[in-house]
Amino acid sequence: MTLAFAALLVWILGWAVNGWLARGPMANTPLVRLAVPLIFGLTILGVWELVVRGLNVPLVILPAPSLIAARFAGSLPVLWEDFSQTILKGALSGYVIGCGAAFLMAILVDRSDFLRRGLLPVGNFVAALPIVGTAPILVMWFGFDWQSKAAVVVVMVFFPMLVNTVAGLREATQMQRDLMQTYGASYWQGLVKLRLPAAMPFIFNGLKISTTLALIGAIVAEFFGSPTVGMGFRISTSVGQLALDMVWAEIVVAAIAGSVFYGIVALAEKTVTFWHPSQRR
Amino acid sequence: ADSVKLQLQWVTQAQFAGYYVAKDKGYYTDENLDVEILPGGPDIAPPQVLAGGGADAMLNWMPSALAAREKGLPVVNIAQPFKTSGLMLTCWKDTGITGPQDFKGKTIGVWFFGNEYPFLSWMSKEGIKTDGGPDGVTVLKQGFNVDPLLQRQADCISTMTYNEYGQVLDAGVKEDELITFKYEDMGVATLEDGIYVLEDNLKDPAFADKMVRFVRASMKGWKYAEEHPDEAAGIVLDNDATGAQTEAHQVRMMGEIAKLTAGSNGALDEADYQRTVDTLLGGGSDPVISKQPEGAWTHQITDEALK
Amino acid sequence: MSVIEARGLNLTFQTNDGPVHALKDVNLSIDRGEFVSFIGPSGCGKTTFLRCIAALEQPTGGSLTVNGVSPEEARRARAYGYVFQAAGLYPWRTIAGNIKLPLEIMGFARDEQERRVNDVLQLVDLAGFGKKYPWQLSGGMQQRASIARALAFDADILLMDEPFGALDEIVRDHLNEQLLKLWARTNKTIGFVTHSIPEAVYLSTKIVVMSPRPGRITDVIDSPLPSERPLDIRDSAEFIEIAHRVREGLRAGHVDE
Amino acid sequence: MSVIEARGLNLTFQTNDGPVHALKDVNLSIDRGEFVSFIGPSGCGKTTFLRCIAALEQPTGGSLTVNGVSPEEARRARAYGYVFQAAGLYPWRTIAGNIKLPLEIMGFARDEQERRVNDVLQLVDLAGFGKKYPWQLSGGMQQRASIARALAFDADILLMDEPFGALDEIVRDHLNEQLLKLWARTNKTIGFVTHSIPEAVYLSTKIVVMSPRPGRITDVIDSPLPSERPLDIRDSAEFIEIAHRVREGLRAGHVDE
Amino acid sequence: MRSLVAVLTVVAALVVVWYLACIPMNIAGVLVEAERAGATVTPTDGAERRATSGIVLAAKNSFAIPATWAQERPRLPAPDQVVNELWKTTVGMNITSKRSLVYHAWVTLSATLLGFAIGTGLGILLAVGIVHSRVMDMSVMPWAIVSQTIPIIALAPMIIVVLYSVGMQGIVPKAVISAYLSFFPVVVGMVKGLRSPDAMQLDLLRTYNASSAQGFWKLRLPASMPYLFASLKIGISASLVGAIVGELPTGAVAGLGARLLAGSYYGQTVQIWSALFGAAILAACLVGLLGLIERALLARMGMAR
Ligand SMILES: Nc1ncnc2c1ncn2[C@@H]1O[C@H](COP(=O)(O)OP(=O)(O)OP(=O)(O)O)[C@@H](O)[C@H]1O
Ligand SMILES: Nc1ncnc2c1ncn2[C@@H]1O[C@H](COP(=O)(O)OP(=O)(O)OP(=O)(O)O)[C@@H](O)[C@H]1O
Ligand SMILES: Cc1ncc(C[n+]2csc(CCO)c2C)c(N)n1
Ligand SMILES: [Mg+2]
Ligand SMILES: [Mg+2]
Repeated sequence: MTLAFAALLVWILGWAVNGWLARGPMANTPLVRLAVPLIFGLTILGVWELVVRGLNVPLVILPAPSLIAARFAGSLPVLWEDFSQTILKGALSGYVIGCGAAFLMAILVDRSDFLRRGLLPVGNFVAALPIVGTAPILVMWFGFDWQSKAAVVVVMVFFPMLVNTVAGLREATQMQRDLMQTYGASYWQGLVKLRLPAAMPFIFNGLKISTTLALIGAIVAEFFGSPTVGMGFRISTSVGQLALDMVWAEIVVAAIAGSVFYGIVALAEKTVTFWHPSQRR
Repeated sequence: ADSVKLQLQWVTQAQFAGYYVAKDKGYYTDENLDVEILPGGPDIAPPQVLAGGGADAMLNWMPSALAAREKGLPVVNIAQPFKTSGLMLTCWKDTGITGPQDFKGKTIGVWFFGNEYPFLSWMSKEGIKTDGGPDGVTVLKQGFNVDPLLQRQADCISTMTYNEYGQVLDAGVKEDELITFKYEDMGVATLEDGIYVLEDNLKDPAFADKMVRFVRASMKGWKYAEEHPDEAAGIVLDNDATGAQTEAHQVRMMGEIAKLTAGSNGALDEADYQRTVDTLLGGGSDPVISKQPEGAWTHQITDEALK
Repeated sequence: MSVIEARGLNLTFQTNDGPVHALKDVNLSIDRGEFVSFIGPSGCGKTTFLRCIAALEQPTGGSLTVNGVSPEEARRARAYGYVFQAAGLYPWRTIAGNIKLPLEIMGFARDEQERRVNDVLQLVDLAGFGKKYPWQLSGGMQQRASIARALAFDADILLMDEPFGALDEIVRDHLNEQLLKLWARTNKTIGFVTHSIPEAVYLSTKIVVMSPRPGRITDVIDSPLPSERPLDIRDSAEFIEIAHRVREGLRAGHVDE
Repeated sequence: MSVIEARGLNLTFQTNDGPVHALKDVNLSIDRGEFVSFIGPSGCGKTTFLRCIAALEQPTGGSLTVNGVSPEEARRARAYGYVFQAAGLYPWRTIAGNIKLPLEIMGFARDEQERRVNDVLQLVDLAGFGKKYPWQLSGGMQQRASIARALAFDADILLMDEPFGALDEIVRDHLNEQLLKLWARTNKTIGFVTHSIPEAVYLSTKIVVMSPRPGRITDVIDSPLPSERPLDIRDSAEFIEIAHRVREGLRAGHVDE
Repeated sequence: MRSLVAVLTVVAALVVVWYLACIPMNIAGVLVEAERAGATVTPTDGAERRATSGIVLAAKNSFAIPATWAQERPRLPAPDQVVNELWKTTVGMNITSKRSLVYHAWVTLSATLLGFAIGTGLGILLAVGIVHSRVMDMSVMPWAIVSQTIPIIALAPMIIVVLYSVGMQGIVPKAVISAYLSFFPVVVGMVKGLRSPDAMQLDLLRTYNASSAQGFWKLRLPASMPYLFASLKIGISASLVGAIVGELPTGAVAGLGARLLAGSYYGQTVQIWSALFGAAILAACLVGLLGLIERALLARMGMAR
C-alpha cells in the first residue's frame, strides 16, 4: 500500500518536472525535447515497478520493469537472433519489396486516370483484409521461414504506400503543372522535376506508416507458423511457458526497433523534405 | 449455487465432452454448482488465466503444468480424467522414416505454447538435437492445422489421435501413405488434460469442497460421454458457438477420446505421474523441469469425490 | 506581321452550376514587338485568355494562331515565357535552381545555364540570392525570381499574369522601368495582365479593356505614348487622358454589379 | 486626447538567421478620430506595428499605450476591430455566421446580434448574401464581409492591414468612399496599412511613411485635405502634391535596396 | 459513374488473374487426388512431381485444370467458391444461426463499435490535451508512436487475462484491444486538425479576447472536422482488426475472428477466405457509412463544395 502511494508520488513528481521543463526557457532546445519524453517514460516505469511490487501482482500476469530489464540483459544473444530473423530478414525485406513495388505501381497508376479510379477503391478494400486472416494463408503459400513473413509485410504495406504515393503525385498545384507545360516538358521531365519532389511529403507519410505496419506484420505472422526463432515465435512460446519477462523483453525490442526504424525514416524525411512548411519552424 | 469457472485449453470440441455433458445433463446443478466453461484458443495460456483469477480450475497437459510450477505458479493436479496420451507424430512414409533415429535431417512440425515439452523430452532421450543442424531435426512451430504435412512443408507433424490425425485422413490421405509414432508406444507419454487448481486455494475448505463436487460431477459426465458417444458429440456441437464443427468430426473425436479416458476414474495414478516426471527429467542436456516436483498433485479431492 | 491572332474566340467552362462563358467572341491581333496590357474586373477572362494563348486552355470555338501555327505547336516550339499570378517557385529548389529548371528541361549546356542564371538574377536585382530557398525571400523577391525564371530561356513571347500585384508601389515602379527596358532591348512580344490603370498605361503600346459575364473585349486602346518613357510621363496630359479612357471603359464593365 | 501613443518602440524578432529589427525607435501619437495610413516597402514593419497596437505582438522595448492603458488591457476591453490582409472568413460559417462570431464571443443578445449583422451587411453592400458561404462569394465580396465582421461590434479603434489589396481599382474606389463615409459618421480611430499612395492620400488625415531594416518611421505627413472628399479630389493639385511627398519619402527608404 | 466502370473493369481483371492463378497453385493437390482416384498423371512419381513447377504440371495434365477451381481444400480457392460460401453463409442461412456469417459479423461488429467509441473518445481527449498543454505534447506524443510499434497480438492475451482477473469478460476485453488500435490514428488526425487553423484565424480570436474554450468550440473544433473524419475512417478499420485479433485469445467462440481461426484450424480455406472477405466488406461498409455521415455533416457545416 505504501508502495502504491509512492507510485502516486513518483507520478506527480515526474509530471511536475516535465511541466517545469516544458514551460521553461529551454523548452525548445534539443536536450529538453529529448528529456521530457524520457522523463515521462521513466515516470511510467517507476509507477509500474512500484504498483507491481506494492500490489503483489503475480509475475505471470505482469512482471516488474526491473525483472524485464534483467531478462533483457541476460538474453541478449537470443534477442539478437530473434531480432535478425524477424526484423532484418522478414520485416526489412518485406518493407523494401512492398514499398518499392507500391512506388512503381503508383507511377504506373498515376499515368492513367482510369486505372487510378479503378484500382484505388479495390486497393482500399484489400488493405482492409485483417492480417490474422491473411497471415495463415501466406504461411501456407510461402513456407515457415522469413519469406512468408516478408510476404505478409508486403501485403500490409503495399496499399498504404500506393495510396499515399498516388495522392502525392497529384499534389503538384495546377500552376506548377502549367509551368511545366509552358516549357513543353516531357512526361518524364515533369515526373522527375516536379511531381516526384512535390510528392515527397506524401511518400514519406506512406513510408512512416509502413514502418510500424512492417514490424507488426512480421511479428504477428510468426504466430501462425515459424521456425523456432523469431520475435513472434518467442513471444507466443514464452506466453505458453509463462515466461512473461521474456515476452516483455521481446516487446521492448519491438518498441526500440520500431522507434529507431521510424526515427530513421523521419530523419530521412527531414532532410529530403526540408522545404515543406511542416518541417520548418 | 457455488460458481466454478473452468478454463479449457482449446476451443469447444469433443476433447472436453465430459464437462459439457455434465453441464448439459444437470450433474453440476445436482451438486449445487454453477459451472461456466471458458473455451481456450490459440494463444490463451490456462495457467495465466488461473493466476489472474479468471478461472477456478483449468485443464492442462502435465508437462506444461509442472513447468508453470517451477516458474513459481503453484498449480496442483486434483484429478486426471485422461489415462492415456493421444499425442503422436504423423509422417509421410515416402520420406523413408521408419524409426526415431531417421528423424535426423528431417523437418518436424511441433506445437509450442507449452505443448512442446513432450517432444523436446523425447528428442533428448533419443539424443537428437533440435537446433536444425544436419544431424538434428529442423523444428517448425506448427500452426493450428495439418497443412504443413499436406503441403509437404514438413515431413512429420504433431497430431492428436482424436483430431488432427483424422483431418489428415479426411484430406484424402490413405493410412498406408503414413507412418505414425504414438508417444504412448514410444514410452515417452506424458499425462494430458488433467484438472489443476492453485495450491493456496485448496487450503480453503469451502473451495476444496466445491472442487470435490465439481470433480464428482465431471467424472460422471465423462463416464456418460464414454457410454453415449453420439449423444455427447451432439451436446458438444450444441455448445459450439463458432458453428464451424461438423457432426461427423465430433462423433469420431468422441470415439477416440473415449479410448483415452477409458482407464481413469478421475484419480491420478501415481505410476503415471512418476513416468511423466521421469520422462521430463530424463531429457539429458535440456530437461523441461530441473528437479523432482513436490506437491504437484493431490488425492485430497478425488479421495473425497470417489467415496 | 501578326504574332497572336484571335478570331471569334469562345471559351465556355462546364461547371455544375451551368456553363460559364469565360470568353465570348474575342477578336484581337497582336503584332511582333507589341506590349499589350489586359485590364478588367475580376473574373472577366484575362487569365483565361492568356492561358489560351499559352495552350494551357483549349478554346471551345473560334480560331487562335500564334506565330502562324496553333498555340499547341507554339508551346512545343517553346515560344512562351509565362509568369503566373503567384510566384509559384518550387520550394525544394533554390532560387538559382528554380531559374535553371526551364534551362534543364530545354537541354541547355551546363555553363550556359550558369551564365544565364547569373544574367537574369542581375536583371531582377537578385544577384547574391541564388543559393537561398524561396521561403527565405520576401514575396516581392519571390515574384522577381519567377520573372527571372520566365526570362531565362529567352522566349519570343512573354505572358505575364499580374506579376506585380503583390508588390509595393516603389518596387513596382522600379520593375516597370526594368521591364520596359528589357522589352525595348529584346523586342519581345509581351502580354501583360494588370489591375492597375497607371501601370497598364505606362507600359503598353496597346491596352485591352475587358468586361465580364460573358468575358469579352470592350475596348482596345492604342497608346500614342513614345517608346521612351521616364516614370514622370505619368504626370503628362496625354497619359492622364489615356488613363481616363481606360477608367471609363472599366466603369462601363462594372455597371451590372 | 491621444488614443495611441508609442514612445521609442522597439521590436526585435529572434530568428535562426539572427535578430530581425522589425521596429526600431518608433514614436507616434494618434488622436481620437484620426485616420492614419501606414505606407512603406514590404517588410518595413507596418503589419508588426499594427499587431503591437492590437497586442498580438509583444514589443521588446519602449512604451505603447492605447486609450491610456496597455494594449493587452485594451484588448481585454475589446477596443479593437482588426481586418487582416486576407479575408480569413471561417469556411464552415455563413457570411452572417462569420459576422456573428465576435458578437457571440462578446455575449451580445440574440436579437441584437441579428440586428447588427443586418446593419453591417447593408453597410458593405452585402445585404441578401448573409446565408451564403464564403466560398460562394468573389474575393472582393469576401473582403467586404471581413470588414463587416470587424465593424459589427463597434470597437472604437479599427485596424486594417491592406484590406483592399486583392481588389480591382473600381471596387477599391467604391470601398474607399464607403470607408470614408463610415469614418466620418462614427468618428472611429482608424489605422490603415496600404501599398497604394493614392489610397493613402485619399483616405488619411495622417500618413506614416516607414522604411525597412530596421523598420522605422521616416516621415509623418498631416493631410490638409478637407474631410469631405469626392473621388475626383485625386486630380487636385493639393492631392498630387501630397502624393509626391509620400512618393519621395518612400523612395528615400528604398535607396539601400 | 466513370469510377464504377473503372472499378468493375479492375475487379474483372483481378478475377481473371485469380482464376488463372488457381491453376498452378492447386494443380499439385488436384493431381494427388486424381492419382488416388486411379487416374494416370504425368510425371507418375510423386517426388518428381513435387520438384516440377505448377505451370508445367498444368501443361502436362490439362485434363485436371477444371478441378483446380473446385477443390475442397484448395491452396487458393476460386472466386466462385468464395462467393458461393459467402452467399451460403449470409443470405442462404437464418441469421441467428451460429453458422451464419451475419451472426458472426454482428458479434465482431458490436465489439468493433464499442472499441471504436472508446478509442475515438480517448483519442479526441488526448488530442485536446496535447494541443492545449505543452507538457502533454512533449511527453505523450513520442510514446503514442512507440505504443503503435508494439505488436498488439502479443499484448492481447495479457490484456484479456488482466481484464478477466478484474471480472471483465465478453465484449469489453475485445473492445479494449480494438480501442488500442483505433485511438492512434484519431490522435494524430485530431492533433493535426486542431492545429490546422492558421495564425491569422487564431489572431482574429485574440482581437476579440476570446477565451481558450471559445477558441476550441468556435474555431479549432470545426476546423478539425475534415481531419477527424479522415482519421475516423482509418480508425474504424483498425478497430475491426482489433476486434478480430481480440477474438483469438478470448476462446474465439464467435465472431469473424473465430471463423477465421476455425477455418484455419480445420484447413477450410474456402471458409477462411469468405470470413476474410466478410471482414473486408464489413470494413468497407463502415468506412462508407462514415463517409456518408461526413458528407452530411460537412454539408450542414457548409464545408462540402
Ligand atoms: N477551370 C475553370 N472552371 C470553371 N470556371 C472557370 C475556370 N477557370 C476560370 N473560370 C471562370 O471563368 C471566368 C474567367 O476567369 P479568369 O480567371 O480568366 O478571370 P480573370 O479575369 O483572370 O480574373 P482575376 O482578375 O480575378 O484573376 C471566371 O468567371 C471564372 O470563375
Ligand atoms: N514572426 C516573425 N518572426 C520573425 N521575423 C518576422 C516575424 N514577423 C515578421 N517578421 C519580420 O519582420 C519584418 C517586418 O515584417 P512586417 O510583416 O511587419 O512587414 P510589412 O511592412 O507588413 O510587410 P508587407 O508589406 O510585406 O506586409 C520583416 O522583415 C519580417 O520578415
Ligand atoms: C497454440 C496451441 N497450439 C497447440 C496446442 C495443442 N493442443 C493441445 S490440446 C489440442 C487439441 C487437439 O485437437 C491442441 C491442438 C495448444 N493448446 N495451443
Ligand atoms: Mg486572373
Ligand atoms: Mg504586412
